[in-house]
Amino acid sequence: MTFEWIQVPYALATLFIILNYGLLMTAVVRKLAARVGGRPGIPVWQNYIDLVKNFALRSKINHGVMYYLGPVFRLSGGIGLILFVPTIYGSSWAQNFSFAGDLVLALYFIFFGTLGMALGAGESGHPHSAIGVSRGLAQVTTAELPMALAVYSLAIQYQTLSITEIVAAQQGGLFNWTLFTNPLAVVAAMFAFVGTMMRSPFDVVLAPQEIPIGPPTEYHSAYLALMQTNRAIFPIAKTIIYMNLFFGGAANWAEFAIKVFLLYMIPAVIGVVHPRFRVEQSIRFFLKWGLPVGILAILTV
Amino acid sequence: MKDVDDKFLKNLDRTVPLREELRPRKVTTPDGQEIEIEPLKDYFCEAAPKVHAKSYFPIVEDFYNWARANSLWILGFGTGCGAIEMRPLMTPRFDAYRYGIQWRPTPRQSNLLMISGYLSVKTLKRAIRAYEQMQGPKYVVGLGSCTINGGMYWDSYNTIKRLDQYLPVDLYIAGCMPRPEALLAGFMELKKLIKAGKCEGANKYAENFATYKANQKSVIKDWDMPDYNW
Amino acid sequence: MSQIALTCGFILILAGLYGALTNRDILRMIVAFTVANTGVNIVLVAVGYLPGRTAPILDSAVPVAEAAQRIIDPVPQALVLTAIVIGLGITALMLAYAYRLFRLRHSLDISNFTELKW
Amino acid sequence: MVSPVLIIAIGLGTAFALGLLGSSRKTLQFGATLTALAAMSAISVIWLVALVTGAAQTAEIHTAGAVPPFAINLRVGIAEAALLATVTLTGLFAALSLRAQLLKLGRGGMAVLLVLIMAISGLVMTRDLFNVFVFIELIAIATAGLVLLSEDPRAVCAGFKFLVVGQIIAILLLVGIIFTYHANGSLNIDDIAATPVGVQGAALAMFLLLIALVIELKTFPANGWALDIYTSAHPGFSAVFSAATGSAALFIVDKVVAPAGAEWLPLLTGIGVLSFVASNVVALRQDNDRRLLGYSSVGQLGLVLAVIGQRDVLGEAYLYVAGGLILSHAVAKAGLFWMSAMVRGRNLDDWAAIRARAPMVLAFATFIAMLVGLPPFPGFYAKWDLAQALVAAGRLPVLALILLGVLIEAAYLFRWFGFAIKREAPEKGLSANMVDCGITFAAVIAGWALGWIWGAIPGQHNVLATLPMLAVLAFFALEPLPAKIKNVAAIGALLGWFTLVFGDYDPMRLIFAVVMIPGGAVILLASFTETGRRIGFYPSAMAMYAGLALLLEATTFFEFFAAWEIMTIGSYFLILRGKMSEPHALSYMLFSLGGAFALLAGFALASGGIQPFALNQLGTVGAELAPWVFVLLSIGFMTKTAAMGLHIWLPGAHAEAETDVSPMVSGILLKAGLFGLFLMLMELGRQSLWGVDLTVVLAWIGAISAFLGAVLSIFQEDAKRLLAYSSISQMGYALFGIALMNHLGWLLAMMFVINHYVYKSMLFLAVGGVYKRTHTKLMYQMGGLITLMPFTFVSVLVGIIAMSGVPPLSGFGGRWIFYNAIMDAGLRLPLILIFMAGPVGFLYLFRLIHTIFLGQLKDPHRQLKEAPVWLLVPQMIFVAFLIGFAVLPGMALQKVDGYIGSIFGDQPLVWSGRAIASEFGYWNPVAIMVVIAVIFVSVFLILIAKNHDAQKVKQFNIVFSAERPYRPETTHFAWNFFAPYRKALGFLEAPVVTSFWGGVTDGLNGTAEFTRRFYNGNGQSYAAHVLLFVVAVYLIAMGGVA
Amino acid sequence: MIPKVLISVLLLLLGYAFWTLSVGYAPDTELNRTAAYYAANAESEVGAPNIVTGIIVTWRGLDTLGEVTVLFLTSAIIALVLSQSGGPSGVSGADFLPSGELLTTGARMLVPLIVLFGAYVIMNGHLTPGGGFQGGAILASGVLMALLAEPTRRFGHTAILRIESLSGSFYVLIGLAGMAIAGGFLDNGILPLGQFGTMLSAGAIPLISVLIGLKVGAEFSSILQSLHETEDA
Repeated sequence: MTFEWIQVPYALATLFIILNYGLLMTAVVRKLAARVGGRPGIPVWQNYIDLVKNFALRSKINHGVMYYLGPVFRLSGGIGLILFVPTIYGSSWAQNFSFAGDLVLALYFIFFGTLGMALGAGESGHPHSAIGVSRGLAQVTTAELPMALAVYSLAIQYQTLSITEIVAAQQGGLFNWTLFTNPLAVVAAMFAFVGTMMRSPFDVVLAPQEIPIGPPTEYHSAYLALMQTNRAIFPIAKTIIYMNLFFGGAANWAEFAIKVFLLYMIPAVIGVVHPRFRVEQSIRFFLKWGLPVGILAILTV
Repeated sequence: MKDVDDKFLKNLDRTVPLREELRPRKVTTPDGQEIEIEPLKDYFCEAAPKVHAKSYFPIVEDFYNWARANSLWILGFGTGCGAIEMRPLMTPRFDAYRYGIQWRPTPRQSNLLMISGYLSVKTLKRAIRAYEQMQGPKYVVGLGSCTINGGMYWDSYNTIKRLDQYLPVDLYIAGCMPRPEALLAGFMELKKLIKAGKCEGANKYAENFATYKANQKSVIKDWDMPDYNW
Repeated sequence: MSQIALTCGFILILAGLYGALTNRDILRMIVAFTVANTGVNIVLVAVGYLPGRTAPILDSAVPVAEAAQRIIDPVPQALVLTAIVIGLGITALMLAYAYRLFRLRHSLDISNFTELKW
Repeated sequence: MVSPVLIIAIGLGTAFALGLLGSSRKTLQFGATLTALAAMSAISVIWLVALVTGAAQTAEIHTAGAVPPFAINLRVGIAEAALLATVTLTGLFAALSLRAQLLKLGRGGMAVLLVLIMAISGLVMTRDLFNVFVFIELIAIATAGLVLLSEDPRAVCAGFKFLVVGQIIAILLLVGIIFTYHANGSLNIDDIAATPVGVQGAALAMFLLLIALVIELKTFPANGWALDIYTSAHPGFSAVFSAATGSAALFIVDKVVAPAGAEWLPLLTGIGVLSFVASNVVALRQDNDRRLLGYSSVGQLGLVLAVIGQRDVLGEAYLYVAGGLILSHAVAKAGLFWMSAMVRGRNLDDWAAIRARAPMVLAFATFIAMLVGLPPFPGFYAKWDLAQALVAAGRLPVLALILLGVLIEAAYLFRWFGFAIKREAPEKGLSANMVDCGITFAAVIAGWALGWIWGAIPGQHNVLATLPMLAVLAFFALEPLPAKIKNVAAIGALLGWFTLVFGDYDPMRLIFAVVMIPGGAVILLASFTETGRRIGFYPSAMAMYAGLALLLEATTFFEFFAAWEIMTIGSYFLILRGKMSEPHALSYMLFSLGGAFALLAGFALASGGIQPFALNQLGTVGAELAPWVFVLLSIGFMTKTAAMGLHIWLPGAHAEAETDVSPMVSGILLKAGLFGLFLMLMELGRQSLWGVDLTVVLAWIGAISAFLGAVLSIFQEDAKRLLAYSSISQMGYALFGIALMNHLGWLLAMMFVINHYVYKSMLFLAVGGVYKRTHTKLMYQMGGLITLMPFTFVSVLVGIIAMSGVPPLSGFGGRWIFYNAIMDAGLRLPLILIFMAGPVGFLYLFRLIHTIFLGQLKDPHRQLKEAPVWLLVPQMIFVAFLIGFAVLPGMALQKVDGYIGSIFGDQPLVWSGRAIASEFGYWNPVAIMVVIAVIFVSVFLILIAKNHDAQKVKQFNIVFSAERPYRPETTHFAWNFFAPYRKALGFLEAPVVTSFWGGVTDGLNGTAEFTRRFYNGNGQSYAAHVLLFVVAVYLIAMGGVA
Repeated sequence: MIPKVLISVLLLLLGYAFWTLSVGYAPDTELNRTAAYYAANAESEVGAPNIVTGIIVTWRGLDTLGEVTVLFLTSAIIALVLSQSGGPSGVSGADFLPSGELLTTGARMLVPLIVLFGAYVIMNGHLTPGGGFQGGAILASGVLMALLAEPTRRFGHTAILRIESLSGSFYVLIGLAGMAIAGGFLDNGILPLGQFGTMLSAGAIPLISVLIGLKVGAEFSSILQSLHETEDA
């Protein structure tokens, strides 16, 4: 695959769809959670309003260069992740810029935003930001481990690192999905998925009651708006990766919407019914439960 | 009219010395030089608040105001007993979320400061700081009679009586305490005001900064912070 | 004959060594070493002895032609002379040291001179 | 040519004639003494030169006009001449060293010295057993006399103990001689050797004779008396006692072994090795300098005794090996004793007095290097040949013990050197004067000259004669110049060398060469910050670079090993320059030497004694040996790359080094280990031992290093230590890559070679710049420096992005290759650790940048300036390179890829345009860079559009629960940054390895402490020890020999 | 006492070694090749009927030179040891007890005789048992007697020193002369061997004997004197 200019509008279109889908879907999920609790919940367009409101703030402060750049890193990370991963299998225009790199690129690019965010939060000078970063990073080391193993298992299984090819290999029926061909890897990966979606029981990073509210404590206005945007698209991007790797990918936008939504619901459901882990508890949890599954996954491929 | 008891004021006539950590001091640099540190100047931004103009296009401003009105982020700062009346707003019975109202843990991301009840002098200081650290446009709602006229604390020696002398209040919700329903009604009122473009408390505060500051300092004797807390 | 001399010499050596190693008095040690030296000298001479022969001096009694059959081995004799002299020198030196040590500490007990150790 | 017997005649005649000069004309007497000694030296040197150049043949001198065995005869061959020269020159210098005492005492003292030198010379030359006895007694008596020259009253006690033991030796010797005579009918050594023995008891006689001579060597444990002499005698005399007497005594043993026969050799070996190891162990606990030198002397003599025990396998090399060791020992020990004469205090740390004097430090370093047997000194060549011969003969235990002994010796010698360089110098601790300095430097020059000579002997690669080493020598000469000029010269030298050699290298060597040579030059740019003369820096640095340069040039085992050692020495001195680096430099040295010895053993095993053995013949090693060679070489190389278990030297050494040294030792030096591993695996390939694939073991070690290094790194509070542990982790990755034994694994390792050099050098320089300004390395004491040191921040930022492997910088390339590499490797389990090490690495990197540059600025740092510009220049070069390399990895990797392909015979990567594709995936660095840049800029523009008017606030303008922060110190969250991680995984931090090595050293020290109690100071006990030794050896030997 | 027991055990083991030596010892039945050579060539090579002297002075002359040197060293060192020892120096003759008429007179009578005997032993060293060492020792015993008899008497240090130095130096010179004009260092052939068995025969042996005698005598005297001077009253 090589670059052609037509890919730019295609990519922007994909981005646009995913952004809106993300904004709406996260609101819907929140609404669902509220309904479970018997509340009416937020309007589904609440995310848009919040976004506009934050862009519309009149006064802003600036803690320094990295503080300023932090949200830029964050959102670039999210957008980049979307654009480096093919969204719809078989679609000529939703392949984005996946010619630039394979699965490895996607896996490592996840850290781009994290790093920038952590730096920005660090420069705000707020101790809670630093504590949040410390917790987040500490947790992610073990949370990502089962995922890495699952990916490796998968790559061995399919003998490729290209996401498109992995999806291609899963076509032709439900039982061709990795979910069924390599269930251990999927289980392992789901540990990581739940662990990195910033939901209970793994949301000690933000811990609003304790270190309000972790890394973004000092962020507001357009900074926050960028981060909110990212908050809408980044989980989707991540879910897309999981979907592509383990659940047969999506051949059209409808399949995409359903699969992403269902996947997204997993951590949401778990989050609603679980209290929060402390960092060391979640580290132990992943080592005790996620890691063995991951090891089995790479040994049994 | 004085907000605070005369006897209390008399006792506070003496100037309160600056806290140790804020006093200018000499520090030795790693190279062995002595440098002067003036914490209040060096650690804090001294700029005064600015009046921010509305958007150039009224229609845009109206759109913004609509968004602001439908995305009220409350700083969860429980100053008095009114705080207890806020909690039911999150429950299925009242559920303020459906109106786009949320609670945020940090002043930076909030636009609505709820003064939920009486303010002692000590708490006032914190309330001012929290208010100033919010980003405009920002709104203040006084909850209950204590914020209006001191309420049952009208003759207390160290609670303030009228909130709007110290902060630009956009809306008072009367009652002692007002019930959650009253709160919801108040929010609806506030929304209307915002949509109407009448909630320019932040600009008002900036314009009358000197007055507000003088009022604040007249009761808060140990004003150990910069004039405006960014 | 040689065996007796040898054994005698060895016993003297051992006795001397025993004395030197068990007496803490420096002078006694020196004396003991002299005994041991004497033992060594006896051993030296004994080794050079050939039964039934005479001293290695060529005179009318031992003509040059018969010398090889008549005399005992002269080499140990020469060696023992050197050994004696050297032993004597060392003994003298040890005595001088003993004197010096005595002046140093007013003691001749060797166990008093142990500051240098480890 | 004058007859060598004149040496005896002149010595004796002058001694006798001194009395004629009258007792009051002491200066005249002293002059006569010096003249006599000079004449004796001249004769020996003339003979030595004549014999070496072939102008003369070995001289047989008959006395009394009769032929041996009937009259005493003397012999002067090369060995004798060399020893004579050593002895007489030592005597001459000793006279100078002792001049004050000699002049005070007058004739007697001078005569005794003359006789001593004469007697030692006689001992060297004589071929007659009884004559040996006479000379030994003369030496004993003269020694007893010269001991008294000391001002130390304890010397008298020592002298007496010496005499007591001397008596026992004399008794044994005489009994032995006479029975040997009886058995052989001759006293002539050659005659005895030539005539077979048939008489019963001859063995026992020979035993007594030998054991007496061996005790003369002061072998452990029968040597308390000798140590007391070393401790208390005048150092000028101790020099003779150690250098001349000791060497001569060894030579006598050597002479007598010939007639005694080869069956005695194992015994001598045993005694020698025991003596060598045990003395060195005991010396570990010694704090008196002269006694320490005494133990060392005993050890060295033991070593040579052990070598004598190997004469049957050494063959022609025997003289070369034994001579190298003896001469090294003699010159170094004499030099050290002479130095000790100038140092006032007797404690080891009193030697700090020499610190301020560069030439003295050079002398000290020279002597220690000679003793330990480092290049370019003769001991090094000797050690090499010895190892070859021992391995060829299958005497591995002997080699192991000898190397252990050398290691222990290095431990206390380099510890001592550390004291001298790092401890507080005592007031007026030095009483230097022209004469003492002069003779010390004569020894230094002799040492270097010997180094040259030993190298120049045909068949050897002369380490000193290589261009890089000559450059190092030139830098000694440049020392008086200002540092900046020297720096220019150093950079010029490196670049010049590179232009000379780079054309000949294959792509892989070229990469290493670029990293090591021009890479070193870039780091040297940072050295422009230093002012003054910076004495000692450039020779050390250039020695390190010379070692690296030669390493790349090496074609044979020997060249490789020599280069390796030179590199180690240079870097040791560099590391030692750091403020608090004394213990760390020591542990660096010890681990490096230990590793080097593993290499030595490995090379020897591989070559089987054949020399020269080319590096590329390594693959021809037999199948049953190859795994062992593999193990030994890997241990050696992994010591350098600080693989987990052998890593404990690294954090301290890298962290405490100077600002511009840390990047050199971390960014460059570690690559030497990788280079070695590459070479080894290229030739040896996969090996298995007991059914275990050794490359799998390597991979595991690499993975464990990568993981634990990273985990340990996140718990560090010291920025440089953090980086140091990170190096362990990074080298673990590289090791893992190499051990994968596939194309991409190697490419991965090459990528790490480049990347690690760049970002680690950059980070060390950045942190060094911060340290220069803040004077602390503790990160929690910093904070908020981003505005004050923006450039440094940028380089750290780029560094950590690159290092953590986040796209788009070059670290990602490494990760991409890594994933492709593991795809076709059979290894899965170690990957778990590697996978986890990645995010953990992210942790410490964030901590590094956060706690230093972000957060709260501290009061004392409010007015800090940006780091010095010369520290920034290389950093900016690195930043530019990292970005360039990220976009165009092909510029460095494509060639290497091709080269590695030629090794493995495959070509998994396809380089099409700017994109790279493998069997499994693809990677387009340019596209990645462009996409990310476009997104980033767009988002940034949006933000600017909205927030361009943001109010710039200051550090305390943060929301703080409606309070205000108290002080920056209490607001900066930095100390124990990853506390939750410590709670969860802190057990990984348990210092298991450190405890292990601590246990080893404690055990050794405990043994030393226990063993040295043996020397209770009582002369009778010492005599009893001698007897005990004799009896013990008798029981052992008679079991074996007779 | 344990050390004594230990040492006894050690010595017993050493004794065992010696015992092995002595048990295995069988005296030669005829001279070994070295001794045989000496016996055969004593006349032709050194010209000394006393083979032992021949060996000492010529064939093993280097040993003898060393031996002389040992004494020289000893005396020099003893002088050094004692000069540094901080004991009483100088003469404190008044404190000595008088040695008594008998001893004084006897000494006066005997000393010349002893010296004469010493000279005889030295001169006849190559012919009869005796030689430089023995004679020198006898000479020194004369000195000892004189010292005992007259404790306050001091010999001229300088004189002894001169004798010591001159005799030693000459000895070395003769040795060198042997190298220059005869077969090697210390060859006695620098002088004609003369008539076998007469006083002036055996080449330089008598001369060397004299020098050795003088040297040994002087050394012993010097040692004795040094020791003597340390004597406390």
